[in-house]
Amino acid sequence: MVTQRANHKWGMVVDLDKCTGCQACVVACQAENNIPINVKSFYQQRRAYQWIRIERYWEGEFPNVKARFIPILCQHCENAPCEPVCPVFATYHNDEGMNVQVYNRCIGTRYCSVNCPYTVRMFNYWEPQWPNRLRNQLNPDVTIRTRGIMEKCTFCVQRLRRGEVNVERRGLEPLTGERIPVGDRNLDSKRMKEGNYMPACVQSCPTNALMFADQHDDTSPVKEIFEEANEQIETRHHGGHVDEEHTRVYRLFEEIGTKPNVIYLKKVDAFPLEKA
Amino acid sequence: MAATEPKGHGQHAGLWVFPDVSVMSREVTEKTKSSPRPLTMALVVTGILFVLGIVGFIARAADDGFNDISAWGYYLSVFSMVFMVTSGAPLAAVAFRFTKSHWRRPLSRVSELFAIAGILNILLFIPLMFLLPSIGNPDAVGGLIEGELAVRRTIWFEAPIGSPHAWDLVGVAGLVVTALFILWLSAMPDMAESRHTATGFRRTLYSKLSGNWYGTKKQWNAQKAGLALLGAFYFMTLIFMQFVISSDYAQSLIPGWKDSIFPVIYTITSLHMGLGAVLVTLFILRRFGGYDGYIGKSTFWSASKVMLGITLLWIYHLFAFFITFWYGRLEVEQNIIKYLITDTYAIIFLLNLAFSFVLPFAVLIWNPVRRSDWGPALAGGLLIVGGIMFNIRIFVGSANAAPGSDIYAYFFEHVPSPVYPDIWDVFMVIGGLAAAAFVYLLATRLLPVLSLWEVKEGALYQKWGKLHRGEYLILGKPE
Amino acid sequence: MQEGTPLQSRQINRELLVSILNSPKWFFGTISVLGIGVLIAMSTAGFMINQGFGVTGLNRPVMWGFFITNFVFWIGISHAGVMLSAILRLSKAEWRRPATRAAEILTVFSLMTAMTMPLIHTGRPWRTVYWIYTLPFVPYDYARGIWPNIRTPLVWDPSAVYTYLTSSILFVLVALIPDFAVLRDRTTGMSHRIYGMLAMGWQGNPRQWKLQIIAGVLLSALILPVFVSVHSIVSWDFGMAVSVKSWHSTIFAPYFVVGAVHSGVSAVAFVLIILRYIYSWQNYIRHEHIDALARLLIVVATGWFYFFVMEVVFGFYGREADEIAVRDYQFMVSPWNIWMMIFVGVTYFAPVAIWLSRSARRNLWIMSLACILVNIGMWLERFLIIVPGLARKQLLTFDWYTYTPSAVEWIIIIGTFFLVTMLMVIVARVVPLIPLYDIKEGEILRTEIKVGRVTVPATFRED
Amino acid sequence: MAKAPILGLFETADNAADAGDALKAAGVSSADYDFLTDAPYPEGAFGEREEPHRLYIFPFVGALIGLTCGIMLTSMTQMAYPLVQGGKPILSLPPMAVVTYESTMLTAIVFTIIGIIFESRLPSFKQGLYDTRITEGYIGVLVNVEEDQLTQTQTLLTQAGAVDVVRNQGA
Repeated sequence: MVTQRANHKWGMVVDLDKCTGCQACVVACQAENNIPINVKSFYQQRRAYQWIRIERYWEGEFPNVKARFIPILCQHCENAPCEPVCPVFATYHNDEGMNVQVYNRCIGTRYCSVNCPYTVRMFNYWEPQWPNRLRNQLNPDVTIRTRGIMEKCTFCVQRLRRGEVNVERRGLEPLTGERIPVGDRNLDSKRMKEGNYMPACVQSCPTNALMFADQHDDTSPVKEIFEEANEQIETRHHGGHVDEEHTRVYRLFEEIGTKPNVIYLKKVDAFPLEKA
Repeated sequence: MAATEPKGHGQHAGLWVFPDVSVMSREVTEKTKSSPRPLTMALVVTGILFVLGIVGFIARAADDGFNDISAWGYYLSVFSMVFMVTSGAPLAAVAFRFTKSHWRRPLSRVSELFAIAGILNILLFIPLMFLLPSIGNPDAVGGLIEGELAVRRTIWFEAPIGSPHAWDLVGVAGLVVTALFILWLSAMPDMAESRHTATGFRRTLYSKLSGNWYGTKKQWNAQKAGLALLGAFYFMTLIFMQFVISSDYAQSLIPGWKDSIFPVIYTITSLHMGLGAVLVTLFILRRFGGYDGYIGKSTFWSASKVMLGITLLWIYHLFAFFITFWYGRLEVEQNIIKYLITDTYAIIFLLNLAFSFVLPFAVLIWNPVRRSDWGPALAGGLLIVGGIMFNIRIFVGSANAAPGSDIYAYFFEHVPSPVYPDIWDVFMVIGGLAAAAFVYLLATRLLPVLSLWEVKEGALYQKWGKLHRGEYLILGKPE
Repeated sequence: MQEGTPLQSRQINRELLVSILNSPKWFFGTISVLGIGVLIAMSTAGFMINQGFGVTGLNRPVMWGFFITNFVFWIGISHAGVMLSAILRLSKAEWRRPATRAAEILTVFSLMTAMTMPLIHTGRPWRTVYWIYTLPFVPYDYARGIWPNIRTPLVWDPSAVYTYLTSSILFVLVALIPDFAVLRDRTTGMSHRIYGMLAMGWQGNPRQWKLQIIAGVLLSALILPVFVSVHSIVSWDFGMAVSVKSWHSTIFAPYFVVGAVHSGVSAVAFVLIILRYIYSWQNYIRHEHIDALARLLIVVATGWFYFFVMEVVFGFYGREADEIAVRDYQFMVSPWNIWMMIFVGVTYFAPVAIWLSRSARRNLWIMSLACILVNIGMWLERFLIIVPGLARKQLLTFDWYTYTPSAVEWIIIIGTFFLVTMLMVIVARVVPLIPLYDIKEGEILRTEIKVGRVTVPATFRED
Repeated sequence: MAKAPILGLFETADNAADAGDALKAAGVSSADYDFLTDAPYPEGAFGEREEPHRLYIFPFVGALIGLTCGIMLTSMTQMAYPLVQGGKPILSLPPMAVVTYESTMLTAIVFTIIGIIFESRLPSFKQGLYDTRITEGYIGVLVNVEEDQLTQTQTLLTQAGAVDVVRNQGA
């Protein structure tokens, strides 16, 4: 007997104030999603596979400079520019607010990557290879992508699916394993944390700069952040004015109208650079 | 009266007229001098409407002053209507003279005479100089706003002295003057021909303007070269001025509207209105003016093909604009589509679409209709209405998109509701159009509406000839 | 506009069928050289497909490069044919007669060549069947119930290009029927039978001729909208991309179409000059034809320049930092600024300066130089639109990069030029590249008008 | 009494036209003789009969068929595979317009081609009486007459200036 899934809308919040640019998320993603080893030449040819990457920007002039870090991953846009341009329906928007990629359909026109403002879509220029000693670390839940197709961040959909099966369908508490009454078999953020049903990057972030949860889940920390962001859009639509000083919430390239499901929180700079 | 044509083979009978040049000059000058009753009636009516328009203008000025452009949307649009017609119409003469088409000969003077009505453009434009908000953001002066918001988005990037207002006026004036020069140069032989027979003010006018034209070979060559050069120059100036007007008074008033195809659409609409006006005038002359001996249906037929072409061009460019804005999900683009097409001005847009594309296309696609004289004229009338709708939609929309200082906002973030005309606006729109008609009617009394020398020249190169058993038209192509 | 001497139809047959009835010595040599070039390109493509796209110069921001550029270029060349034959037929220009056939055939072959580009540029070409068979009426992968995603320009493309290809092939074949009849009467044996089949028992009675003439005009009128739509849709491949600032411009459709006509007509002029040279068709491809083409080209080029200026002006108009970044990269950063200068120079200023002088228009060497310049420029135009736009896609400067094509790409690109040339040379052996009956009609209809002492060339017109 | 074809070849168009007049005078109905040329002479150059045709129907029919097919294909495929893409409606009209337009034009053109071939009575592989000299500039006058009148038709054609007269073997 399979119970009906709750309808989810996943979202991520990146707190730039906490991000130290330690690249733990990048490594975790690499390990979780069977991403090929990025050898030196890949970086030289600008073909490195990084479903999530830390972009580093310098602020100010030497000697007084500051490094700024921003982790960039697939923004899982509501109005994703990459989706409608695929001739073979290889990428589309599923009902959980995720932008999914169907590897078997992809024929590699690379139009989606061209049309992605965040350049987070990777193309497999070569057949992926692992040294033999790493064969056994491949994640059995994730397909290995062949050459010639696009791939990108999936919000670790395989982990979410496991969570759905365990909690919502089989109804087991992630930690204790006792049965949950049919009434509240929902994948709230507590259970997600307990069962690690969250993207590898979020799980591995040492400063909790990354938060991932269901936007419909009242207990989730991201809920009010998303609500705040949506309110801002509403006010601007009705000719109102948003005070940029008193809000940290923003989305990448908001004016493109992609409505990402990833929200960034501005850095609060305690010691700003004195303007030279 | 004109000689009747021999019966050709097939369905082409009745297409060509071969004017009897011996009596043409006398007849046409007679017609120019005479003032039949319907004409005087039309003059009176248009004159009254003209006055109404002036009244409307004064009232509007008294009500709102010249500070806020959002009250003047309809005035903006009526200026653009007159500008489109009077600047687009002479292009018909210029372009088809350029392609050496014989059928254009009866048409050219009719279209050139619009240059006189074009003088209105300058008068109508002067108030607009005061209406257009400045490029530099007045709030930015106090250093309150820096960077992108310090200036409006315009084509005058760094805002040189007096731009855009003064330069626009210079451009409009230059365009009008060029058109008048073309008219003068092309009318010179005709004026010279009748400068001695004419009487009254016409005599003095003709003899003044025709100078010492005696039709020597040298003079003819000079005239042809001059017409070609002026024509090319006029064409360039026209394209440029329409680009300037359309982006200064429409595009740059809607914050964040970045639409590189809009000037092209504007120019095409202007061609619609110009060619439409020319064909309607030709039809009236042929049917009621007694010029049927000189204006053959072939003129309508050939013009109708061009018209069909520009009708398709219009919808093509409109779709190119629409699909590009629709496909992207940019907020500002979605809002502009909502504002100008789907929500606010939806009805006007539908009318515009119907009159600029659907109906004319449905009329012109039938070969027999194109061969008639009423068909193309009807399509021309429809295109004029479509152009009027276009101007109302675009200019009223632009003037009211961001009233006050929002005009310096960076994005067009919320969609305002439509603005309906009040009585003064109606007065101004009708009055403006009537003014153009009024001036044009006066102009037809001033100069012959038929370019005599061109028709005579054409008579040399077109005749009927036999090939074996059939009889066909022979067209000569002089180098 | 008719110079030259009147021609007998015997003479016309003899001179225009020279390329078919007696085989020139250079033929097989040329074919083999070209064929080897094509083979090299094909094997290179095979190598690329076998190895993966790593062998190209593409990278993450710049996912489209030479192949797409070349695709757009050949589509552009293909616009010559219908542009010339349709517009000139409709406007009943006398000087169209020798130009139409060659132009239409060039259309067909450049279209075919263009379509190979998107095929080999996909990551998994062996699966492109799922994409290409999205013609109207041919839904693909029916079994799994997956249907074409008609929302993407990449599906508008095939539908438009195949419509264009089908209709121009049919157009050429229908116009060829009378000439096939001529060949049927001149040949023997196998070729006689084949030409007989193709001529479909053409007799040349008034009814057939009347319909042939109507067909020319009607089909032109029908194909003209298709030809406009094709390049518009190709341009929308770029115009629909919101994320690349310099691409998302409303003017792209007309801008690309005019540019295509510009390069295409120049290409046709060049082909005509070559034909005149190798088959010594001085009586048919006369100086006034090239002259007329050049004068047409002045107008086209100026129109193109207008759209180009519009595109650039409104690029800066937005004052958006990301757009400015692209424009700055295009116009300021070396080597792109040098390419940009070369492109504008050889696409507009140099050729138009040449075409403005009558003597240069009538000098075939200078004309062919100008035409080649235009096509180099138009190739550069597409390149300078596509690559800088991608290299400076958005303001994530961390991801900005550039693009340098690899040898593989160069070889395949050059191979396409070999391919088109080879196809043209082969087809010149089997069908007349100048429509015989069109020339003969011109001879029948030509006459003169006497005005005073001078006689003006004139033509009989049915309407 | 069957009709038999006879073909007279003329050097000049005027002679051919004379032959046409002569045949008309001799009471041969205009449906029974035809002028075979190697180039399109303007309509009526030989005073021949009008040729009615219904070619203009074909493109319209084709366009209608293509329009319906295009609309059905585009709309039904979108409905049949309802995946949300880029926040666009499942049934998005502007893309439909593009593909529908192409299919309309394609069918219109294909139908026109069919119409041309059909209306000009091609292919007709069992070609009647014909002479290869026609494509050399000679003008053929092809007459269908009762077999007993063949000889006088031949003389008539020769008087009109035929350089040669061809008849079926065995007639």
